[in-house]
Amino acid sequence: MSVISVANLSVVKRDRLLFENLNFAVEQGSLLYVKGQNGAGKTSMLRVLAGLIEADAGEVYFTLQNIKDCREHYHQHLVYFGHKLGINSSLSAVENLQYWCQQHEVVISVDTIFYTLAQLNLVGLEDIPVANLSAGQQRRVALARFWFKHNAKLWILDEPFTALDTQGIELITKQITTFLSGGGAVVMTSHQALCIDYPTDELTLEYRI
Amino acid sequence: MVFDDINSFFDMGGYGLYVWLSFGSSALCLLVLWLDSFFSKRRLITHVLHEQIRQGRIKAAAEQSATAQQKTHGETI
Amino acid sequence: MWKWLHPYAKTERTYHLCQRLLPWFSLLGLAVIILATVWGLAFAPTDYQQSEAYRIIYVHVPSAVLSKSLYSAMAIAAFIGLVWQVKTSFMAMIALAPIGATVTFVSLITGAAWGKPMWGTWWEWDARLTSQLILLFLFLGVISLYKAFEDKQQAGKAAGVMAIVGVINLPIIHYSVQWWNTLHQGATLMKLGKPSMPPEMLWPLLLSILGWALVSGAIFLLRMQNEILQRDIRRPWVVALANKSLALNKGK
Amino acid sequence: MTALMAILKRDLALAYRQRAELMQPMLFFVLVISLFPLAVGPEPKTLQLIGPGVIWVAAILSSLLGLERLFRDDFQDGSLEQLMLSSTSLPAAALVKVLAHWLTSILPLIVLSPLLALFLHLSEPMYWALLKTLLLGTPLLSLIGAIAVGLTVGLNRGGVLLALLLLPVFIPLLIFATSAVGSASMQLQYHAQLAIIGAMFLFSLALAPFAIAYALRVSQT
Repeated sequence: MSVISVANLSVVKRDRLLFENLNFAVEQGSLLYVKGQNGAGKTSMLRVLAGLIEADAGEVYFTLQNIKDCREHYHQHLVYFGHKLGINSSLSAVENLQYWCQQHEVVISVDTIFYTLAQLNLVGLEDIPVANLSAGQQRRVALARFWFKHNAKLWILDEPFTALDTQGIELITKQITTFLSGGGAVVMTSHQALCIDYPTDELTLEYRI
Repeated sequence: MVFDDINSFFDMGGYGLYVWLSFGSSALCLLVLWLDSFFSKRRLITHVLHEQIRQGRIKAAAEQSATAQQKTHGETI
Repeated sequence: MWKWLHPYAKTERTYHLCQRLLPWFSLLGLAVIILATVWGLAFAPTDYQQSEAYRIIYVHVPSAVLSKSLYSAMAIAAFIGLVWQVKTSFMAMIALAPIGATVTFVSLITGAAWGKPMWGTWWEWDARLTSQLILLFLFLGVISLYKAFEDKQQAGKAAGVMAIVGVINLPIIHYSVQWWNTLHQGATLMKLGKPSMPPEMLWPLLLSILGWALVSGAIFLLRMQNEILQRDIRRPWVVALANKSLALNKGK
Repeated sequence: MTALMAILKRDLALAYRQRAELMQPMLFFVLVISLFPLAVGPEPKTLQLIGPGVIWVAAILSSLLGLERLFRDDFQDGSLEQLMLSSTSLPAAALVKVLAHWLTSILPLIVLSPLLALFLHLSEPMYWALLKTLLLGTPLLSLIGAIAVGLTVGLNRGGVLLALLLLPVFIPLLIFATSAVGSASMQLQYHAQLAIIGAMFLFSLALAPFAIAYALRVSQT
């Protein structure tokens, strides 16, 4: 049963047609890798999938229900990671993640947060304002949310690997593979060549002037 | 002593409210200013100490992961 | 002349200088201010015109005088910082600003409290009170400008420029408010003037001005140390200092 | 419910951390009001006449200053996106954010109002009328202001546009509030004006959250 599916989706942005009549479905335990040049509309497509922006035409279905009707249910099972990290720079990493977990109704103890941040080798940087961290470290703080939301069925990642070092990329790919083998669905874009040893279907968006 | 007893001292010739309000508020403001400066100095010193502990934790974690890497590196050879 | 100044540009020496001076200023200041207050409140003679209300002068005048001198001291520190690039003088400037703001605020409260028995209203747009109010805004402006910057170096310079702009405008503000006030002379019934004071009233006043100056000096030394610690938070001498004070506390 | 409490707690903690920035609308409020005696002259009679109007216009302008901060940081660092993608309903979250903003930016103005009533020689009954109109009227400012902020949060130069959008909408509030304080100065009853302001407030309390939520969705690019 498809986790997320799209029926003749088309998006126009600043009156430029990005793509039209897009149809695809992502089954449980499968990874969709969206490819395309800069400006091909990858980010807009992911934001439409997440329900952040409305498509000009076409529908997005989560487990065969239109996301407009089941928005709350859909967002309970979704984790989105975009260009904007979603962490406040004057709060500390722990405070940011605690706030995010309370938002997404994830019951979590502070030690699990510290433990996960240690895994992302952010030891000692947990309780200082995030502004003092480097870009890569801030990205890891934002990526820590993928370790918390266990009841998520769908992950949408928009270029998660930028500004990450090899060790960071390794950590994230391992987490993605465990999530996929656990029956989750992932839709992601990336600039680096995808080195996830997992069957992936690819979707290429042509660049239209 | 200009005033013959304590109550007339507090009464201040009928202007007690205003005199004691001004003296009280100035004493309070100076006190608050002094306390704020004093406690922020203490806060700075404790901040430095916390910083030491944090650096210690970071170094310990770095050594720990370094030894872990050597171990895995040792096994693969 | 600058040879002497420059070693104190080195923050650690300034910190220890403040540490040495602090006990003197605080104890002496406390003693003088208590002595002057008791003298002014209890032993100075009753004023024939305002009976006891005039005793507020022993708090209002020192704070008013001090607020102006603190602002000029702040402006001088800013000037030295900007012209000779002396970092510690920016720290002195920002250490002075909150003290100046508090003292100006106190002069406003005491002025209003003194105005009530004399003019019948808690606030009167008298020339002196109005320029004190504007002085308070100048202080708060400098402080909020300093706080708006992340990088403290930049913040020092920007706040320094504003302090100098402020000090240049002080006389202009003072005379324009005087002129504005005489324009509407009807408003104030009686000038909040310093009556020509007999010596037994004058001495406690001078003493309380000295007391206020010493206490402000002590608070300034303390805040100066805070600024130095804040700036050199990563430096080894601060770490050593912190560990020493920790050991001291443990020892106690 | 805990999610909404979490938003309130976070916003109050953030406001405490940026309290220097929070002081600025308050300073602006006191400064603007103390300009008027310098401009118009210190006679208590004239000051009392213009007092209510001056305080209310200054309150509206200072709240405009503070409104910008409502969604700006959350929009820029992406927390707003994550909030919209959480299962908490956006109108409720918007209402909580407006409440947090009202507590941190506009309540201090009301706390300062006795001092300013002193500056402008307002009489005792006038001050109580001013306080009541401020307490009832300023939440209205925040609610409707939040809609405009939601719409202009995406634009990077939203400041003046915000004032342009909001000032016309605040005119009825200004009229009824100043007339309430005016009739208090003549020892007349001003319940009618208060009732109208209260009605406007409840009306916006009911509808604004949905408008804010829609505005935030519209400004997502």
